[in-house]
Amino acid sequence: MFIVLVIPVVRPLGLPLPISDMTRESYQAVENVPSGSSVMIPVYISIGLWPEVEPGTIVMLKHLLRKPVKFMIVCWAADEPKLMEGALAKVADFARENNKKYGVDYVNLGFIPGMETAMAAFAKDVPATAPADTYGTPISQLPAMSGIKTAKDFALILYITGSDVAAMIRQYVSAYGSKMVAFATIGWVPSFTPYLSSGQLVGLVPGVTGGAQYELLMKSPGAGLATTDALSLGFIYLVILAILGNIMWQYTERPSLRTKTSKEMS
Amino acid sequence: MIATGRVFQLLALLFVSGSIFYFISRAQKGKVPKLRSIAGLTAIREAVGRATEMGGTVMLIPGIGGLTTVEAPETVAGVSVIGYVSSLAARYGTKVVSLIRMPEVVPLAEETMKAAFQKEGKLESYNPEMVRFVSGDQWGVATAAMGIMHREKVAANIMIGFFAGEALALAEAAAGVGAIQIAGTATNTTQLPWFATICDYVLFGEEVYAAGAVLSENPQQIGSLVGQDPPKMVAFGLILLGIVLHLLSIDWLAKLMKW
Amino acid sequence: MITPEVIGMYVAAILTLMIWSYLHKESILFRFAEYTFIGIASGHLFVMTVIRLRDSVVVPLVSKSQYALALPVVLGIMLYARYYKQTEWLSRWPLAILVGVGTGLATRGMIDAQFVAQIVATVTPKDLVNGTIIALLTACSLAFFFFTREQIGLFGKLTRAGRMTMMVAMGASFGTLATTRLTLCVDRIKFLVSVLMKILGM
Amino acid sequence: MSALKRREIWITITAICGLLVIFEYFFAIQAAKDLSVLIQGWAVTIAGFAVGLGLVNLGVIHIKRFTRRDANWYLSGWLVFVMLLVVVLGLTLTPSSPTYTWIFQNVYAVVGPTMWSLLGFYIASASFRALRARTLEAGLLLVSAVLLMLVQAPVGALIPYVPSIAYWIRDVPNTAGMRAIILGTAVGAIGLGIRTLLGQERGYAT
Repeated sequence: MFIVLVIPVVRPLGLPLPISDMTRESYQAVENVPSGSSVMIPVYISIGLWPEVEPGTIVMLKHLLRKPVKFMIVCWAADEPKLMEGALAKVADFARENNKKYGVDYVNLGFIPGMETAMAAFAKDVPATAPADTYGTPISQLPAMSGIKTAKDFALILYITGSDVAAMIRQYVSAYGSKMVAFATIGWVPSFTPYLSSGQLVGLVPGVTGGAQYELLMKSPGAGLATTDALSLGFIYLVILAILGNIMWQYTERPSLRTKTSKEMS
Repeated sequence: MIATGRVFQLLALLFVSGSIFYFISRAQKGKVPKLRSIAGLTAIREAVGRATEMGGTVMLIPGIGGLTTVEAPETVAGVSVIGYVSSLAARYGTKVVSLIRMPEVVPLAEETMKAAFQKEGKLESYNPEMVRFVSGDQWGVATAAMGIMHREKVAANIMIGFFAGEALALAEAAAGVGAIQIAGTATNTTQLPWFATICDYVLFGEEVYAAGAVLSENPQQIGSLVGQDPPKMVAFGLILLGIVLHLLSIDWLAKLMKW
Repeated sequence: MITPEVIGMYVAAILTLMIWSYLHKESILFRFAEYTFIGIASGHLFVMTVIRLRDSVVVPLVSKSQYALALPVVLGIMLYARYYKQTEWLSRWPLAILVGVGTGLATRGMIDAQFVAQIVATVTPKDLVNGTIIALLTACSLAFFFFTREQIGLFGKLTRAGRMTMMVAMGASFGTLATTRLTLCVDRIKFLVSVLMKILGM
Repeated sequence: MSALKRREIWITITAICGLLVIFEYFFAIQAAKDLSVLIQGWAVTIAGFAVGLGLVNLGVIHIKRFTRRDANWYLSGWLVFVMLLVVVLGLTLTPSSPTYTWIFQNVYAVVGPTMWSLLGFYIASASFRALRARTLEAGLLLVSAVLLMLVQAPVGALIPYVPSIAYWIRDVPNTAGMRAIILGTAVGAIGLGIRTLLGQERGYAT
């Protein structure tokens, strides 16, 4: 497994990655955010899963920095403020090129404890729930926050998550009719398609693949594309293993399993 | 006065909670309808039997959840399974060991196991070492479990409760020592694929609660489970009726639900 | 040149290898990394929480004289009464507020987001063919979770179709979760390769 | 005084808070909304204080193990040391200081993902040993797993028909299966919620 993954890291295959409709629609949802409006970026992801979404997060931040919109980051767990601080540092040059300044055009509001309770309280009254950003600056001194009172003041929510979206849908989409795009680790994507087809999500960026496709849409190839490239060989290896496993089982183990196992009873 | 667009939601909420309360109160009066058979329970008996024949240990993990969050019912179901398996183990003299991650679950698991041994008249075989608290994070459980699987010849691994990322590691490790496995989890659906492929039997989502309720013989749990059926049946009916009406381009039902 | 970045790079590489040693055998190397992780995680959570409470509660309370904020602070401190038998009951009150609000919020949202809205979406598809398939398969899968009906006869066939549908869904999750986990492997390998290249001066 | 200790009191507090939040959602009454904002604000502050409880619990467990010289006592001591170090550094230097960031980036943000990456290796063994078409159901699982894996990387996305079949699986049968699970879980969770609010839930109300 290890060797199969090392080879493409050292020597990329360079295969082109087609862009899926899911990513394209999400990109369009961000593209359609009206000028002058604000985007909320809630983040909730275990630090262990962060490498999967980091490339996509960076390219999405670039997308927002390129547009005449403001955005504010808010975190539902304690690790995310520093992770997002790191991501913002990586797009600092890009922000400067686009004349975007921290505090004026974007803010990192930091961690608010309480999970679903925090989500609901923030939606209801932003200034009371987050009276200061993650560095302790009161929001009265942050122009980006002026005019933001409730969830209704955000034109779009871009939820970066490695966990269930249900709580955010309950507290924002059901309660305020917010438009939400989820950028989730890809393992969660099959669990979220019911929300996408119901329109509760207006977009769903599927993890590392979606991040890489987003890089293509932004014409800014980065770490995400390099990773999906390296995954190709890994998948071929897994598929071969699965096929081999089935063949070997057919010829060797099968007769002994003919006796009823609990699995066959089902 | 009712907020626009939320009338039907309110009615649905009242219906769901009404149904659950009605059946809980019926169950408390002793009127319990027959529940469908749950194949996972048969599999548990079989697994304990196998472990006994092989002289191996049965490992029980009631998930990594606690008792104060949404994971609580799964944990309670897992503990009910511990009670059931402990009875079987006490009867046949099988070795059992249970691994617990959250401190608050320890007393509940100990009590349950002890009561099971007492009920079988084998209290002298009960040993406090059978319930082991593995403090720390999810990986702590995985590492502790792996050590025990090798050292104590685990022949059956029963994991019913709330699981997260460590589920795959646990299931693979147990498969590695050739243990027969029964696993189930409800709220975190992303862990079910591992159980469905690696384990010999899987309890899907709500089946976990059903298994727990049946084994606990607690009227409240059984009543609640029974009370959840009418709302699901209504949802079933609404979906079938709704799609037929939609195909006929009749939209009053959809409008009603958005009322 | 020994800079904090270089030391950091080596520390990170060594930690990565220590954890991967687990694949060979569970040992002290892995446990050391694991305990370090738990220590930092809980310390970091504490730091971030203290800072948040300072900026959003204590500062407004003291400097802006928003005395109404004193009440939740007292309630918060009451949580710690649980460590003494005589005062344990005091901690139940703030916990009651926390559980009450949390449960209420989840319950009220669930009826729309995960029940009514899902039914509405199922019966109003844009694509008629696939929409009808989704509706039928959803109904079959839902039937699998009826616990008061034995799965026999025609009903048993429905629930079997439901179980198969859910197996397909589990397969989809298997495939995508494999991607998530492999991505993390690739990320670590990328890092180790970059360290190796630096050491070799490439 | 003893009346205040009764179980009924805090069960009532739970019920009032929960039902207020539910009531305010369904009924357009301003007074209820204002009260709900206030109480939700309190809950967020209390949740912040609750974080400390976890730290105290963990600290107590490991200090005990250290002083009792239990198995791995030195690791418990190390854990407590690291925890205190992070707390002291974070509160004196602030979390955005270079020292704190160094620990965060080179230790914390390395160990977390590496732990999860171990699972990548398990997936290989699971694919070989467990992903088998034993029954029709297992076969369906196998096909859907392989297709959805392939489509995530260029190699599979370039094979003809693979993307369209894989996306159909994800969007149609998968959506149906997941939706049924969501519906079932919602009913169960509402049941749990109502039982909790009325003090009938075993886990909470004992």
